[in-house]
Amino acid sequence: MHIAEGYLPVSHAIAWSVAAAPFVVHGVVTLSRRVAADPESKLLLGACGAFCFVLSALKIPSVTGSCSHPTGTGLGAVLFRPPIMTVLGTITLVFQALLLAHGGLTTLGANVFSMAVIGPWVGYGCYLLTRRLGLLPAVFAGAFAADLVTYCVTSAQLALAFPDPQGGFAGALAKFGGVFAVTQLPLAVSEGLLTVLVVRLLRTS
Amino acid sequence: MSAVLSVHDVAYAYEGAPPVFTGLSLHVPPGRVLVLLGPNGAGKTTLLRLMTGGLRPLRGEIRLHGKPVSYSRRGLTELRTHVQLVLQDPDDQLFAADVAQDVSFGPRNLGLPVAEVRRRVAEALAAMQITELADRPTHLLSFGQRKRVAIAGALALRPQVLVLDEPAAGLDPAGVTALLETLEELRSAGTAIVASTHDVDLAHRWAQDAAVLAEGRLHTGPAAELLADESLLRSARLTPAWGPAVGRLLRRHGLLPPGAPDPRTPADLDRLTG
Amino acid sequence: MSAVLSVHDVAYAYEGAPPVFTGLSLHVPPGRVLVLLGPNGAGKTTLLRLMTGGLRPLRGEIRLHGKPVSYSRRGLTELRTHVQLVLQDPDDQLFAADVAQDVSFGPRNLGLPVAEVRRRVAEALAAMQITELADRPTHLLSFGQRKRVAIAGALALRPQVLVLDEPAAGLDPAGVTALLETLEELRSAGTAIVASTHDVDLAHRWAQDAAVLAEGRLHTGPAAELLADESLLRSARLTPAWGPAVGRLLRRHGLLPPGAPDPRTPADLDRLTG
Amino acid sequence: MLAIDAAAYRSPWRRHHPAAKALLAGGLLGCALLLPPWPGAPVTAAVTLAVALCWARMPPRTLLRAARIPLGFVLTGALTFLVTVGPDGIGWADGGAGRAGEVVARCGAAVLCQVLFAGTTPLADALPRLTRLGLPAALVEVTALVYRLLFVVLDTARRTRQAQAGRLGDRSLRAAWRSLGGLGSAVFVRSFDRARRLEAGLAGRGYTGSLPVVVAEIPLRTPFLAAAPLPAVAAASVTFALGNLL
Repeated sequence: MHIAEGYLPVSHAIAWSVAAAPFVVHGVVTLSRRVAADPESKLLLGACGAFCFVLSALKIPSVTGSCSHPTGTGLGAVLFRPPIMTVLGTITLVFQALLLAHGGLTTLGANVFSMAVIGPWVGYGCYLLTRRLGLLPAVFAGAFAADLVTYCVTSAQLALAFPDPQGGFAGALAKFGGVFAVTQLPLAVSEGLLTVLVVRLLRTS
Repeated sequence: MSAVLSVHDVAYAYEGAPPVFTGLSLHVPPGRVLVLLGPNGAGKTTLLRLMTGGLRPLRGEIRLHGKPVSYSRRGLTELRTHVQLVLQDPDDQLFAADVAQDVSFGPRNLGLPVAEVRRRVAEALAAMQITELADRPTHLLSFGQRKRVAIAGALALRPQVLVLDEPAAGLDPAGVTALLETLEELRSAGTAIVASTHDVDLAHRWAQDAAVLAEGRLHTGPAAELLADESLLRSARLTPAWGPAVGRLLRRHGLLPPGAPDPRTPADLDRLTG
Repeated sequence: MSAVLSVHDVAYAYEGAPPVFTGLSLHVPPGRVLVLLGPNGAGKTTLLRLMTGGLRPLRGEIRLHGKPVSYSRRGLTELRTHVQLVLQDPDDQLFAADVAQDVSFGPRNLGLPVAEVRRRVAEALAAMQITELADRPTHLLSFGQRKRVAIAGALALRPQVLVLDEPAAGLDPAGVTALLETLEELRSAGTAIVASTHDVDLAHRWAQDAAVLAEGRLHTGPAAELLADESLLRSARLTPAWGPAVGRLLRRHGLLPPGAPDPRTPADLDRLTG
Repeated sequence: MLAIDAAAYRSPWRRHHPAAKALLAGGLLGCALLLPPWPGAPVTAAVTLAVALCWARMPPRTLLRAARIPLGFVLTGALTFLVTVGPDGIGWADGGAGRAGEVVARCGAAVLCQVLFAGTTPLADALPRLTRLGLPAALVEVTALVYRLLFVVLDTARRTRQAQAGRLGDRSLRAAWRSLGGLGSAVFVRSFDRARRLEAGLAGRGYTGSLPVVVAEIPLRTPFLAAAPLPAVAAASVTFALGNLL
């Protein structure tokens, strides 16, 4: 679920871009250093970005709504650490906006903040916290949390932009959270399960 | 001989593109090898996917045992338990961690009990002569082995028609010969085999029936006859095969009796002259 | 005739595996086509990668114009400006978004000025007869077009030796014929061509020189002679070619004069009998 | 493959500089976002649609289909404007339909501007030029690699999905899950295998760490650049004129 082009008022679009910018810059610096130290990693990162894009094009069985897809940010954060995942997530979002009209360019900052900044960091944090329960539970927790928190942040962004005339921010959060929960909650569970399936298959092979 | 699978006046076009073909018909009899020939881009793979339910014809119909295929979930399940497609690149078809698990994918999806799934897997691996690979991880196999695993995955559904897209691609001569021998056993046990290729020599050596896809039209007939027709092959941007050309030359000089079949391999020539 | 590139008593083994070969030698003369034949897994690709600096021999050496190749960055750059490898799958080599950008990589990476790079790109695209593809995106090209782009990317460095891994794989007969014609022009302009294949008919039709890799040993000689040696081919798990078998038969019956070359394609037979 | 991408390479605007197209579409996008939604949004949408169909000659189907994905999000989100959640519980919002209409209209216009730019500007032309905007080369090269590889990987995923369907991989929910797990891991493994193979392939072409390419020259100062701001100016003028009238 990405915020579509033109959905946010201009002031919000700018504010979220400013909020996301330091993370993206930090990520780009990390990525440039890593690539300079190890030129081969450039191709690996390219492949990982391609994987994230393709993953986001997969349809999840039984989850309704055309705007639901896995984000891959939890898995990516575990594999590459959150700063690199912020850059790859940003690249993925740009391609989704330009190749699929999914998400927008003025709303890129807001989408980057929820999916490529908060998602990877929270997912990675949950992975670390649950790591001692075993790899697969930790992977589930990381992917589930990354997906869920992305959806929560997006709902909050929308609620800030369009507070309820009576209930204000809280009322709007309840509304946005409510309508998107139908697709996003099952999706978060799905992405967690899918990531576990993928990691389990990878580990046995 | 009644067809197991048949294509009736089928038309197909990809979105936003001109039609691949506008009215093709083809009959697949049981227990024979039918080779589908044509240049790249002529629509061979499209036709194979139409025959196996992967694409739905825009017009015309696919019939299984004479009954039009329904594109409901149930109809497709029926078609796919009888007709299985093996892709050119085995890596597109292998997605489980080890060989046995991969081959079990189809039978498990059918909802068969575990014991029956195991039986099917063992049977399919035996048919492809790769029983010893059962617990090997797929990514450590050679290309030829992966190709066999991909075919075993299709056989585990016990199809009556096995459809192979470019089965010889990427195999070396010994690998091709071994694969043809294995497929010949399946054929003689009653499975119909449909294979696409652009190698006319291979088609002439292997197939009983041939279908040549040229400029959106399909020409069908006995392989020995069709593949000797050089003007047809030329119109399909294919090169003539050695066998018929040599046969023609030998017959003209009385070195081959008029009714004798064309040689299929260079080794046949040595046998011919002793 | 002195060799542009030569392999001297080279041994190679992948880590933790038995040696692929223990002492191979090979000479590549300018302006000729040398075909490297062998079954899958015999080490054809390994040898090609050794010749192009992608692998470093465990023993023995590769010589460029008689001088041993140094594996410093500078030495490798020198080798690669003279010897270019084209892989079997063009997707393993093409990385840029459009054709002209991709072909510009080699010369630009060498540090040539932009105007010279543009000249090289235009020249390479013209040599491969794909000038009109210059601004097309890589991902919307057909397999055959991508193959030509990959070769153009190699040609942009103006190599003296062009090394091709399975150049005919995945191409249809018309595509193979067109590619051979284009390569023939390069050869007659002086480029040495080395190509691996397991298609003996193709080798016999195309090459002046042949090298057969069998059981870790390399047999080299004129293609017409080497590829007529059926016991050698058998030991390399290859099938005999049609051309020599037909030639033998025709000579035995006096239909071909003793000194005349074997037919290369079925069309040669028709010409033979008028 | 991807309809917007394919349309961009066929676009008659292919020869125009990406910056000029960015100016044109960006100006219209600015109108969509900054002008009062009524009548600004419908006017901007109409102007953008006219530019896309008549001037840039985008296929109407591509335009329509591209708008479908964001529409799902926009309409679902707009539902929330119809109700209000406050201390007294849920109720119909006064003027909710109007607010929903404004957001949908603004979004619709903005999405059209986005598709106008994306559907006329091939990324092959735009990506390598990003270094001129001061973006680090490493980032631009990784982005270009993602662009190239995503089509290769997408193709793999598509074929694997077909193969799974052929072996009854979508017959039941259970089968669908088994398929998805296998697909995810197969695509993952093959993406990384691609990277490894491309690394070897590029090493043969002399890769030692950077991927410089020469980009085709496209002139920037052309009549097109001069005309690029006009649609936005037209949209703004008509909006103000109508605003004074209404």
